[in-house]
Amino acid sequence: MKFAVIVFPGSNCDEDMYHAVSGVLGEEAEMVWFKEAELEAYDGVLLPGGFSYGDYLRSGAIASVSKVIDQVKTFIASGKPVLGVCNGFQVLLEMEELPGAMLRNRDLTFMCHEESLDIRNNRTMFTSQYGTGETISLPIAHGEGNYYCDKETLETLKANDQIVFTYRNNPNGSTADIAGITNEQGNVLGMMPHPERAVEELLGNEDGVRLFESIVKNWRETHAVGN
Amino acid sequence: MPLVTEISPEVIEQEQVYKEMGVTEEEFLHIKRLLGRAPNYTELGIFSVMWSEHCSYKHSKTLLKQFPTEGKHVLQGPGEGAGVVDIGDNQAVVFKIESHNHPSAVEPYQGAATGVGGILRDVFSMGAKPIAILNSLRFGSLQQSRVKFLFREVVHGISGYGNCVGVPTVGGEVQFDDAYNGNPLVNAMCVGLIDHGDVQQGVAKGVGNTVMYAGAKTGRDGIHGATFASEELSEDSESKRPSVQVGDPFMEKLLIEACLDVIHHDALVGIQDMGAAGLTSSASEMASKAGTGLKMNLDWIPQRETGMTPYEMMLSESQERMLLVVEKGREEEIAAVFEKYGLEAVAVGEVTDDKRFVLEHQGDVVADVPVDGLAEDAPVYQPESREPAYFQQSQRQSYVPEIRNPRNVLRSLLKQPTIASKEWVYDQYDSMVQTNTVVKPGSDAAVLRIKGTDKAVAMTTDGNSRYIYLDPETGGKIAVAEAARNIVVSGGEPLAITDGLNFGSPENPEVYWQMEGAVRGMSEACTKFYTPVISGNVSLYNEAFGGHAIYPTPVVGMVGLVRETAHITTSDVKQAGDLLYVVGGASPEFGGSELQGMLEGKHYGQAPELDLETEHRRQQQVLEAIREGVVSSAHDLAEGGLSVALAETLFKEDLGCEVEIHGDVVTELFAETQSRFLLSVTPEDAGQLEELIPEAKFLGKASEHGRFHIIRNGATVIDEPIQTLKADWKGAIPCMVKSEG
Amino acid sequence: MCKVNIYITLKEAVLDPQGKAISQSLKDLDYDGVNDVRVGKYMQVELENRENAEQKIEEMCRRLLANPVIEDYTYTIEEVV
Amino acid sequence: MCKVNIYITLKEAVLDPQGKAISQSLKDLDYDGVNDVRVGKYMQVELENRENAEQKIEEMCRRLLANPVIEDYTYTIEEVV
Ligand SMILES: Nc1ncnc2c1ncn2[C@@H]1O[C@H](COP(=O)(O)OP(=O)(O)O)[C@@H](O)[C@H]1O
Ligand SMILES: [Mg+2]
Repeated sequence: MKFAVIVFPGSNCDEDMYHAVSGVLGEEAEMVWFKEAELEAYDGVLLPGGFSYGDYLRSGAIASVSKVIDQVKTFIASGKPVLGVCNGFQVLLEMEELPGAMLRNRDLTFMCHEESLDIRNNRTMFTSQYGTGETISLPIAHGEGNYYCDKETLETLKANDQIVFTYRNNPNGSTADIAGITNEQGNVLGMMPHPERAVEELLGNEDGVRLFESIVKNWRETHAVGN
Repeated sequence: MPLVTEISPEVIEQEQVYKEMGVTEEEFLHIKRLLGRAPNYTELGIFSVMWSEHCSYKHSKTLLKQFPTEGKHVLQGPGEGAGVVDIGDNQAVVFKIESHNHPSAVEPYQGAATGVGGILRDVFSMGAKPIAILNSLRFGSLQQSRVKFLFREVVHGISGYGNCVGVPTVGGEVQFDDAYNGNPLVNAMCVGLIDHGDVQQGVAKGVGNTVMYAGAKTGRDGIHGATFASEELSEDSESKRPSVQVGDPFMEKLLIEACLDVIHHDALVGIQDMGAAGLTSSASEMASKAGTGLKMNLDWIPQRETGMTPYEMMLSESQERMLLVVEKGREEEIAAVFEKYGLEAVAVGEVTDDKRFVLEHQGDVVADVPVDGLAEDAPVYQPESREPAYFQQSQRQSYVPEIRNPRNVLRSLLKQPTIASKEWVYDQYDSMVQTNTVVKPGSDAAVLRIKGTDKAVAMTTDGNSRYIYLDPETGGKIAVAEAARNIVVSGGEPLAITDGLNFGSPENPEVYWQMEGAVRGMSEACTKFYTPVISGNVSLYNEAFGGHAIYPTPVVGMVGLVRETAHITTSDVKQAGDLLYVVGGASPEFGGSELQGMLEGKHYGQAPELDLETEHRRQQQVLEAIREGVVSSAHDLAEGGLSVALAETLFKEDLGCEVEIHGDVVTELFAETQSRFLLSVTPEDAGQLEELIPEAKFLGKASEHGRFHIIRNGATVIDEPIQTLKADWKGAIPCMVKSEG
Repeated sequence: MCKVNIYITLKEAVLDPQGKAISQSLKDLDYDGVNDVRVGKYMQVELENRENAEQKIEEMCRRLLANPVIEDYTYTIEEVV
Repeated sequence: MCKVNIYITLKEAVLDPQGKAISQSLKDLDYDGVNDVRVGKYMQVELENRENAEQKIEEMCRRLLANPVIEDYTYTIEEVV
């Protein structure tokens, strides 16, 4: 499977994302500078964490109108998987590919530590390798991860099973403890926790591995022809 | 509209305008001799910043010469942006510490943020990829609302800048003491990684080559910041407020990437960051190091504001700027590299052979001064030194506290902000980005693996200023020893240090005496541990209103090499049943201790003793035992003594302990005797540990039941749920920060 | 040339953590009688051209400057000569 | 009761990285003729009492709401009944 890691000015988890899918999982991956992106040839797009455009204005806002975005939209429309982590999630919200918006953390401070997450939906192409109701632990590192949506949107998210991860101990004030959601079609996942930081035993946490494995497995299954 | 009206050379001289710029009469005459005439306003400004303490080290140069700076691992010692130390496999670490005390006292968020930005540039301008940031902080009493504000904002500033640039902040220290009430200390350290062949130098070589300017535009930020950093804080600082700079971490992130890209371009000759004294110091130093001259046309400097004068441009401390020297005719290739990141790089001048620093502006030569006059001919002073009365007096006082209830004392100690958990601080730092952080903040040293190898590097900052105040020489030794201890317990072999010397006014003979002693002690320890000084920073005049000097505070930043990732060790006891050992005995040493501060509200008596021989032997034994795979956890004993260290190692897994002590309870539990370690091993490994470290004394074992239980002669001394102790320790700082008033 | 002042506020239904923190701090500083604090953004944009300024600014706000999920905006335009 | 609108802006000589990024982004979106963008804060404070409101607000701004080292502020007060 061939991943594109989109690099915006100010992205800073791009290399970590690349290292996770390429170095640890052994899949094909390329870092793609946002200006030079040609996404057609890729099987999956990863929007990494960081501070695109310094997080100025609102996190993810300026990136969401940058040059590569039309292509990302086309890619999403084609049904291929797109994962946005942290700033990547914020970009997807600002692009309106996912519903809702991010506010500053309840306590107004950046926070960086591990959080327990409940897997609320393991029937997605991103979570099939986890068990339903399983609790995992992933690092968070954000100052604006307080997910907000209005009541109707929340009802829709619930009705469509779009809520994929929730926090055990809500660290930032997110509506309904939400840590990650998909779009209605299920091919876009946005999440604040960092699975790419949890893929090696040496670093003390491997709970993120199965997320990437889920994406790859799903792709293999749908592309089994001709092998 | 220029903010400064240019004053003529005559008026400068007659009205002694130079004094306002911090230039003494004698220095002014010296400048006149060097130029063969009186300087104009711009030239005087240039001299004033280059000859400021911050750039010239005029009061500390002779002391710094005492530091051992050579060693077999050292690839680059002091003199460049940062020092470079070999770690094998053709790789090296690059590191340096820098202070931003005065700006942080005035505008804590931006002061701290730009401090981080500056130290990053020192490291990536060497060609190294920044892999970690550490911060060493000192604040006054957290009871004061101004101190709370400073503490909160400094931490926000570090987090705001560091997190955005994508370099993990992995460690540091925070201490609180009344001595810092009016004058906080904010020292930031950066560690970078580099291949040997990529090491850059800040040199303006090759007559005819082009000088290029890259990064942010120049504005009227921080004009006279470098001299500001070298003056005592006074009411007058208020009026200098606009001299605080605002950082742009987004720009810095792009600059890092562009610079790490451009160093591989063969048209690049030299590169240096614009730090304190901006264009002036970077340009003149690059020429001075290469033995050349340099000519710039200020009309070509990218400017953020209109109507800037040469004086303003040369003294501006706008952030996120770099100066490059590139082969003539290849400017466009270099500009293209920066262009990719949306940055501007423009030609602003050329390298000349006349050893002069010449500036043109709107068709006129506005400055023409000898390069060496700015750098090498800067004045050097041999300040007067005098032993303060408090020292002898202190030496004669002995202090042994009386304690009735060790349990209450332990609980109170754990709540002292200097001892309490710093989670409130480091939770705000992204400590994991770049995915190398194996040991995160909260243990002794931070440890980062080096991708593609089985090596890791350990890093720490330390410096207990109370000991240094009581006895600068011994305290100086202890600062280095403590840093080395923290590296060793993490599984690393100390390689080298960077030092941040924070003191009061060197013109006060008693302060200078403290500086001398501290440097002597540090040098001795560095020699003993084979940890040369490869870089550093001096911050003087740290005195608040009314001339109260801070405690003498040299901060030691140390980096060590962990040969194999399997050696990485943390301070947490891993499981119930593990056996606890202490290496080194306690003596009734309480001068400068946390306990003394808590009970007496001041520090007096003698600092703890330090025997370098014993220290070095124990460090080597502990490291050996760790490398043999015998040690499950290792922690050094520091503030609060054995009881605090023991409690700290049990919190992570919520374990209890069954420990028996012998001898005097207060000494055993709370003395701050040096060169001591707390180790835990599995029962199977106990025999081997005792063989490797015959001095290791069995204390007891970790237990399941979660009670912190200490007995002596069969009687309980402390028996407390670990949860209670942990709540005290964890809750103290958040509670103090939040409460207003 | 014209100067545009843009005021971006959080929608009423959206909780404002920063406003809440400030109003708490004001109480801690003994300012009573502070009922509510809301924090928004105030942008000053300088346009070269007065022509179509309304339409342009409206568009900029919708596309970039404000996020309609959580924010409202208003603006004023001053001609400068 | 009264409503206070507070406008906090960066002092003129102070760098505004945020404004710079926004104005660049607007250029990338083909809005030319945007000369400059400066970003400040817009606070809405509700006070119970109109009495001494100026003095109070002035003080709050100096002590907490604005950072006098790098920011300026202005405000307007509307009486509400
Ligand atoms: N300012 C800070 N920034 C990051 N980490 C910090 C800071 N202060 C303390 N820490 C972390 O907290 C832990 C304990 O600090 P400290 O008590 O100073 O350790 P030690 O006494 O071993 O030097 C260390 O891991 C340190 O890295
Ligand atoms: Mg330690």
